[in-house]
Amino acid sequence: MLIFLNHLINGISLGSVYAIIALGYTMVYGIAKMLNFAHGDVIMVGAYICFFSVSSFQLPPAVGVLLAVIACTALGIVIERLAYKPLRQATSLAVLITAIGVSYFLQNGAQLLWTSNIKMFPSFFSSEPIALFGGELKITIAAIVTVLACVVIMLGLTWFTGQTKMGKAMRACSEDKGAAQLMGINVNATISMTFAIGSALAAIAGVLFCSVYPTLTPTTGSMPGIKAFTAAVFGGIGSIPGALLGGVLLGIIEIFAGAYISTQMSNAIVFAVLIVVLLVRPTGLLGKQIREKV
Amino acid sequence: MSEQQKNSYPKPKLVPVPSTNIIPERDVDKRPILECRHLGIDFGGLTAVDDFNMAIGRTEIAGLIGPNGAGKTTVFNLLTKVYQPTRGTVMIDGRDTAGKTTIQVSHMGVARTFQNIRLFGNLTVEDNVKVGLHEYTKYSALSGILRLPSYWKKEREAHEKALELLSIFDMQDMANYQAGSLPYGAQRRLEIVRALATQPSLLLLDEPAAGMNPSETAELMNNIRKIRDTFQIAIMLIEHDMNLVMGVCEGICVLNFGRIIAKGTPDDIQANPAVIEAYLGKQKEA
Amino acid sequence: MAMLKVDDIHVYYGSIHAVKGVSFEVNEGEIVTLIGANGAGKSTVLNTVSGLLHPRTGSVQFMDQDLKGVAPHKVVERGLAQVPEGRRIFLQMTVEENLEMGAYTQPGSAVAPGTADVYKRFPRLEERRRQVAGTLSGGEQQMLAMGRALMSSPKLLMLDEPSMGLAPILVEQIFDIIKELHAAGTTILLVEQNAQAALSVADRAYVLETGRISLSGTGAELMASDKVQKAYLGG
Amino acid sequence: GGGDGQKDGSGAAIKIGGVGPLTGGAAIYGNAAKGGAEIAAEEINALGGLQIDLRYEDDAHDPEKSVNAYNSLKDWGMQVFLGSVTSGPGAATAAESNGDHMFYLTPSASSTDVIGGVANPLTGSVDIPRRDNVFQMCFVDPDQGAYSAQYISDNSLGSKIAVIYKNDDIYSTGIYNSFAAKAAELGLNIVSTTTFTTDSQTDFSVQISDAKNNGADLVYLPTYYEANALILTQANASGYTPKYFGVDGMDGILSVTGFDTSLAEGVMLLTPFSADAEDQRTKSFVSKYVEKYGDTPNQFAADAYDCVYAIYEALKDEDVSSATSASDMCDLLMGKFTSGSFTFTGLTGENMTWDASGAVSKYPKGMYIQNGAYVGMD
Amino acid sequence: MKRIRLSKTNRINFATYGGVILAYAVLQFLNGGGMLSSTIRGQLVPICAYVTMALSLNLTVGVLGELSLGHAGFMSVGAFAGAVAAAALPITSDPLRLAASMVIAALAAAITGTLVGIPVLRLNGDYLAIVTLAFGQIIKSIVENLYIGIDDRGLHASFLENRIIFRDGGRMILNGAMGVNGIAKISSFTAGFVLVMLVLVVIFNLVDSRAGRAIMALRDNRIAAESVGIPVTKYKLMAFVISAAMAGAAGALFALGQNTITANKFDFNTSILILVFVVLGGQGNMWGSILAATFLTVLPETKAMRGLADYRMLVYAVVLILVMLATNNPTIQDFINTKFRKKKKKGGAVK
Ligand SMILES: Nc1ncnc2c1ncn2[C@@H]1O[C@H](COP(=O)(O)OP(=O)(O)OP(=O)(O)O)[C@@H](O)[C@H]1O
Ligand SMILES: Nc1ncnc2c1ncn2[C@@H]1O[C@H](COP(=O)(O)OP(=O)(O)OP(=O)(O)O)[C@@H](O)[C@H]1O
Ligand SMILES: [Mg+2]
Ligand SMILES: [Mg+2]
Repeated sequence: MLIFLNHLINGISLGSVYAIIALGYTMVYGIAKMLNFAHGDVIMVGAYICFFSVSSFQLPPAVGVLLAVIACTALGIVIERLAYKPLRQATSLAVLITAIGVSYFLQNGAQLLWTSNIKMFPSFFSSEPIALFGGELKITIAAIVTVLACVVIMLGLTWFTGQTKMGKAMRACSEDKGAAQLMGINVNATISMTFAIGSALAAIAGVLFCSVYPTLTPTTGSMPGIKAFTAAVFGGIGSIPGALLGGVLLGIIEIFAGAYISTQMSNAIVFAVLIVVLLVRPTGLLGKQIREKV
Repeated sequence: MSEQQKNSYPKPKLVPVPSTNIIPERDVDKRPILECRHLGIDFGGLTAVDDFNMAIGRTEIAGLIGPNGAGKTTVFNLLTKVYQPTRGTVMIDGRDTAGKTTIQVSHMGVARTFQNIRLFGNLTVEDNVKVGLHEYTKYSALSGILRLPSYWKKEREAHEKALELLSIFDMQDMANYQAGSLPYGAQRRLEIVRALATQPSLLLLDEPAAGMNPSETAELMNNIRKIRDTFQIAIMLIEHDMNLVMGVCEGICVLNFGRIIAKGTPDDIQANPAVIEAYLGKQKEA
Repeated sequence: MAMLKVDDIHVYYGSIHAVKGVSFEVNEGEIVTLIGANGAGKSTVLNTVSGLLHPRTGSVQFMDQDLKGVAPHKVVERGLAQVPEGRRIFLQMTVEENLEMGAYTQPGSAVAPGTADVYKRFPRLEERRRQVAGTLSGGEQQMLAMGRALMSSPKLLMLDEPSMGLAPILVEQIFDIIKELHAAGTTILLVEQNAQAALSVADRAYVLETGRISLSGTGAELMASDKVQKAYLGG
Repeated sequence: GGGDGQKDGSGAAIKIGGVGPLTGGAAIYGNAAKGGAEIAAEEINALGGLQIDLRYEDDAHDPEKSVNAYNSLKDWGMQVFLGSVTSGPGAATAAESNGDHMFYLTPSASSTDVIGGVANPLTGSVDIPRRDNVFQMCFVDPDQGAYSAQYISDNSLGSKIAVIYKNDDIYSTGIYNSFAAKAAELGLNIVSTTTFTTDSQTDFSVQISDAKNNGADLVYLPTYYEANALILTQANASGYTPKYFGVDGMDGILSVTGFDTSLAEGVMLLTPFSADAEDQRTKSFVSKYVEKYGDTPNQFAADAYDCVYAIYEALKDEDVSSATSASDMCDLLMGKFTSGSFTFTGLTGENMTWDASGAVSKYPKGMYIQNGAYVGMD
Repeated sequence: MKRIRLSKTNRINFATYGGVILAYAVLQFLNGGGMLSSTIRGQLVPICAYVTMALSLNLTVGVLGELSLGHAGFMSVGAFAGAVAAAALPITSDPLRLAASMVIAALAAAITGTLVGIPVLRLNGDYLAIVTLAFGQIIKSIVENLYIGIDDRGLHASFLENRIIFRDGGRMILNGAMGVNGIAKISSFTAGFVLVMLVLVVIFNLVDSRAGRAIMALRDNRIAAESVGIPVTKYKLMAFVISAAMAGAAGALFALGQNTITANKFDFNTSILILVFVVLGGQGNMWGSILAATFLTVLPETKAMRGLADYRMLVYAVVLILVMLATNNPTIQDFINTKFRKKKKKGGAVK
């Protein structure tokens, strides 16, 4: 039982890291209707900036996080302006490929700037892990912060897109840019805003991700990025609570598959479960089942 | 429209067959091509269609009208199994369609057009029709890849047949144009040709005259009659253009809030106070 | 005074020359209609006015200001609203949210009275206020598109085939609304296939043929013209 | 001596090429090897005499691209090949160079598939025939695995042993296989065997709990240090502090930026190289490397450094020039390396020799980490 | 209105065949004269394999209209099936053994394609894409844990753990994550050329036939296709399985031109790379795929790019982005349209 709980906690911890990345993914994916494969790499950049602020410049962690958020927001806007905006009229696949180009660019740029040597991300949470059951079960503060941050971000985004004028404008743009313009919505500004928010979230995700799993290299973001994208689809494309649910479930399944079946096949099992779920619910766990009006 | 066209069939007399359903007298001794009994569907809490009963004679041109949102398109979707009905039955040529798919219903002889045009936009006009001919130009994919003699033979047949069908609307010249780049009216006509290519016994047209100007509409009316006469099939159409509906339809069925509020000949319908109230308005006569 | 002045615009889609030198004016308080066959270039003209398309040459002036280089959302802020062809409502948003989007340029306090006003005109929309717009019937969607445009209380309202796909009773209603809006002082530019109805409400009208204006005059004049009778009224 | 030959050809240096992952997820190894080799070449060129023109090409840790890189080095005129840095690509370029009869001395591609001719420890079959032109500077994986098992058994290091290895990595799997075979033979008590892959090396909680829950007191890690750093950190956070035993891939863990070296206290490893060694040569190498690349060199750098020197030693008294064909060079070097009389002393071992098997005869030093530094175990 | 003359499609098809034949002839000639660098010579077979992959994926993405992010999975199945077959088949003639291995590889990939396709093709759009991605990952995991060896009694296989015991003379072929090593390189440029030509013939002939029209109709409008009675699953599956089989053959060609293959090679990144070829070359545009696959395979290996040393991959990324921006720029597209397709028909008269 204790062991099970332990795995469950590990699963939630891993899952909430996926979820936090997935939330950023979903934001951009749901609004700009593009698979921003560079999202994982923006996470990496955010983590590096925080790392250097704290390790090399001895800034307090909070300032490091803030700098990461600012830098990634700017990076997100710049990428959007230079690489994605010229492709507004192009097919979504063309944008996808450009995003892949951006991803290569960020990874290789990071390697040139910061070398490929790994950096151990500093631990921000100096206090001891919380011990339960007489120390048999330990929960790290970083994990708890991640889970909390995840829920807060999910609620924040849900409120933002559902209730605020800007959020609704984003949804309008995601459906029909031309019609949105006719409503007086500045489509370019709105999409830039989406990227700014998505990238800011990426910075936070990067910091939290590296707090829990502290090895940092130029490729740190890519695999979690793909997993998080999977999680976002698993939860239902464009659904913000879905991204959270998908991320957490993916983490739990991954840990359980490794723990109870086989570490060798855990990746395969995760993806097999994903397939089965999508076959039963073809629009993801919380995806809206919009029937096409004929 | 000219007198002659109007009288290509004697003014129809609708007779009840079976039960409360009415079809033109000339079709009574044949099994109705379509029969709906107590058909209905709910979307969540919304009852979009309820207790829909109707029969269509084998060579009838029937109209389905009603205010926006009355459930007309939904009826078409039920008939073609785009939606599975919540209740009731649909019989095509006496055969129950329960559990059938859109594809199977098509093979049973029902073809349709769509309110929002759904062409194969990247294919040529001719290829759009050839897709409709799919069931009638059978050869295996392998003989297509290997270019066996059956490929050449069937392709030639398909080509000839496609041009023949296009000629109904005088569209042979457009055969090699990309369907998506045709003018709106031509796209609507092409949808009809494509539907005809499946050799249906019942053709469902959802607002075929939408976006057409009066002269185009008049021509369409002629063509609808021509199609029925040449192919001897039944046609059911949804339309808001009263000139067209009253001009070509023999039997008309009026829906409101998913229920039938009136059935009868154009004259009956135009005089029906409930229909005027709900649909026609106190307008200058159509 | 001319509220909208379109001067010799040429519009291209890539290499396709869709509008070949169109000029017309809409004066304050008028209903002006553009009629013409499918593909004549009516929608292209409207989209050029609202800034979605850019003329290669020629100019568009709205309220005495040149719209050259003005982004569409800025044009809307200046008091122009368009009901686009094919409705283009936000299918995944609810009816109410669609209306809110219509009031995007307006202060938040304008939303509630605007919505109430639209619901008064189209009670059907109020019944469906929480329904996702994508599942509305064609006619309901058209009502929503009209309602959405009215939310910004525009100075000039451009309607692209508002009667398309509507039941006769609704067509009548739409034209009643057009007349009402006109009476209330809104200037209207109406594009229609339904020439009969359009000409009967219009102060002035233009006939567009393959990218050029072939006829113009008052509504009554055109209604009486032989050419129009033949080509557009099925007479 | 061939002193004349070199003087004639001054300026026309011997072209030595190397291939390794300079970009992508494995870039850390390739760049280290490249850096080590460059330092060796600079030192040698500064000596006057035989000059070396060194060139490294990127393979992104991909066998196909490794062959492309090898081919582009051939087009450049490469005469001696420093092989690939990593094992999978190393096997591909080894086969290719064998066909070309190009001398191949790899710093770090340690799989037996590279040199060929070695029996698979699990099946006993010789799957790849010996490639006679291919030599290794590192010791082969099975030797390390078997040696580890022997060492653990001899010194009774663990009563219950857990193994975590990288399932999609040839190096790690190769060592694991021979370790498992040897451990079974020696009767070691392995209580937990878990794996990870490139795709899942962000989280080790499952592997750690498995080891912990099975009561393992020694964790064997035939993996590279960047994964090990995370394993140690995560295990510590979950309150699990067993003994660790690593192989040469563990080397480098102490120099990871930001790594809490106290976590590595007591970690045992087999390594031929230690950046903390006190000898003059290592010190000079380390300081040059740190100065040039800003990082402490790991064993890849040291092995590559040794490779360049070994080739230099073998050639410096021979009559070779930039005009010597790669094939002649290969005959010459193969002759030298397998002569039995050629010994080489470098950063990673003393009096190393090679035989026709291609494997180097040097034995890993057992080390453990004390106060953030390596200390010899014996 | 855009007018597509039948003869125009045919012209493009024949130009494509001609271009491929010409490229082959020129390269063979240069190679015979020893005028090709080792780099180019070493890439001839991989280029053919990637071109085939691009064509195959273009059938799925461009013709069927479904996004697949796991196409390298089929290549993987073909590569390993082909490598095992080539090692096990008792055929002495290399070309025959290659052909037989490629057929076996194509079959294996087709079977996998069927197994994957039946459940997956019920999904749409991005959900389908993610499921293909998942299958790619699963195939990779399976191969990484699969052991196949051969001795005089025949093939032996085990999963997860290598439990194979050989009689004398046996050897491992597929050694789990270590992949297949020491493959006899029996692929040749000529074989690659033949494969590309075959694949082109199949795709062009398929597209211009009843089945191809049905597939494209599904792509353009599924509901309308159903309404005219096109069996959706059948044709989706047909396109998908043909595409998988082609990828399998490409995998075998590739594997048998390499000394070593590992499951890692056929990961998500390779799937994406192939997608890049397709999108860059234009969806549904076969000659575009051929050019894009060739260009992007050769580009990073060119002298100029290698000369950039550390900046090579960075520049590659920039080139990729710029090419995407340029090919999708409306002004440039217009320019190409007006310059090179002057005789385009203007919009037809409206009745
Ligand atoms: N998939 C669906 N989900 C929910 N409601 C639906 C769906 N499809 C249709 N409806 C509702 O069913 C009712 C009938 O719609 P339908 O499209 O059949 O109307 P219609 O009679 O064709 O109208 P129109 O003349 O405007 O096309 C409408 O109120 C519509 O909102
Ligand atoms: N996006 C486009 N790309 C290329 N050509 C276009 C495009 N949109 C319109 N056209 C062409 O421009 C011309 C004018 O089209 P427009 O839509 O303005 O006509 P319209 O008068 O509004 O017709 P309708 O009554 O069908 O709405 C037509 O020939 C049409 O084919
Ligand atoms: Mg309808
Ligand atoms: Mg229009």
